Amino acid sequence: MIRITVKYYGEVAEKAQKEEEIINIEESNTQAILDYLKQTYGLAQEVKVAVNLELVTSATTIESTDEIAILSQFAGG
Amino acid sequence: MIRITVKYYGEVAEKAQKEEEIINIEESNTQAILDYLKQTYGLAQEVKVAVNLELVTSATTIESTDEIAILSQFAGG
Amino acid sequence: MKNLFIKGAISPEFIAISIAKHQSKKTIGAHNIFLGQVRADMVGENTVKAIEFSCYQEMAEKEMVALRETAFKKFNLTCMHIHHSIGEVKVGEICIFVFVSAPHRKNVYKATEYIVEQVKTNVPLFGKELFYSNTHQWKQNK
Amino acid sequence: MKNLFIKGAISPEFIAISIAKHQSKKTIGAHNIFLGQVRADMVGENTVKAIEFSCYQEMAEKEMVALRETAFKKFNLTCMHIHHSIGEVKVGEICIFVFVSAPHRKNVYKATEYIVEQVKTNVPLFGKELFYSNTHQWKQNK
Repeated sequence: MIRITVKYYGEVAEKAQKEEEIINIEESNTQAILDYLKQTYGLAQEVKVAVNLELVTSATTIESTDEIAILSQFAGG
Repeated sequence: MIRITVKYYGEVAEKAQKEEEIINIEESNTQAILDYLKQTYGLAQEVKVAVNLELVTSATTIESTDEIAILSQFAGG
Repeated sequence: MKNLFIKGAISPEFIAISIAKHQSKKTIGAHNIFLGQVRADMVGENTVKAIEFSCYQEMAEKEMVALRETAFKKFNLTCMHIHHSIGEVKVGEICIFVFVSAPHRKNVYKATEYIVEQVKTNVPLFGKELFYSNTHQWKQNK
Repeated sequence: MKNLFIKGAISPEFIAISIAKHQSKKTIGAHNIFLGQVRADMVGENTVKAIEFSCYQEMAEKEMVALRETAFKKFNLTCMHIHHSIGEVKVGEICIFVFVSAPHRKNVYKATEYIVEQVKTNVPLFGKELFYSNTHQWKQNK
């Protein structure tokens, strides 16, 4: 189990009603975060996950010091 | 023979040292004007001829009331 | 990158100053500018009155720096500037300003288009479309 | 067409005013602007210090009106403006300003490019490149 800080942006922050939280997950990978988001906030797979400022598209191993951000669809321009 | 007013623009006006003149030509067509320009000012075929605001690319019959303009290469922009 | 994010709308005066700054660059022959303006789109019975932009700043800056490098190489530009609004931008106001300059015109259109598409795809910016009815929806890029 | 030809350089302020005028048009989502700037080109031992533009006005206006109609149809534009300098424009100053606006961005780049190419090819404008040495040559479009 690891303890990790997760940042929320855009619609994700709205749905979570917070911009950041510390969560405990069983597995040290991004899929475990997505599972938590689905369970807790009903967030489905349309969210993007960034690990240390890089998007990851498949389950990626993470450490507690990584910067994890959950992003809704990009809508610049 | 017809008597016609010819307008000059750009480099053509510079070479002719005038912006307009009235000339007499034997044949009522644009080729006769080009011949006159070549003979009088040494202007070769790179000039463009406009008859009534439309470019003409081959010898075109003209009347004395037509608006004839001799243009050097376009260089807008 | 200076002033990457602008608080609120990007003003025509800001654009004019940016243009004026390039008049000392005597090898530039062509500028191309893209401006994105907020539309009063209808969504069902609602009409957009503004978009509230936010971003994941550290990642957005990193993506912009990378985009800048790629675009400079790809299009042989002399200058390139990108500015995006953060916060509320009302209908009719400008929220993105992309400005490229090169000696000749050939590549400038493609460069601007490329940069705009990359910003929309790769930069973590988020837009909340605010309706006159005081409801909202999250903007989806097409 | 209003102010098709501008005496001397086109100022950044003129461009800003033109942009600002479009902020009341709530269906516009994308603007594209092309600006042509006079370069300090070297020609042999000479360097360009300015270009003196002239035109065959009646024909230029007729061509611009035709171009405008074609471009509107071809690219589904909401607005389109073309301005070209007449008279002297110094190095670093702007001599052509093409401005198109549409609901969506897709076509605006191509529209601007098309208009600029058409102006260069079909509009009877002439440019005398003035050198610092007080000689000159006639500009040839590439």
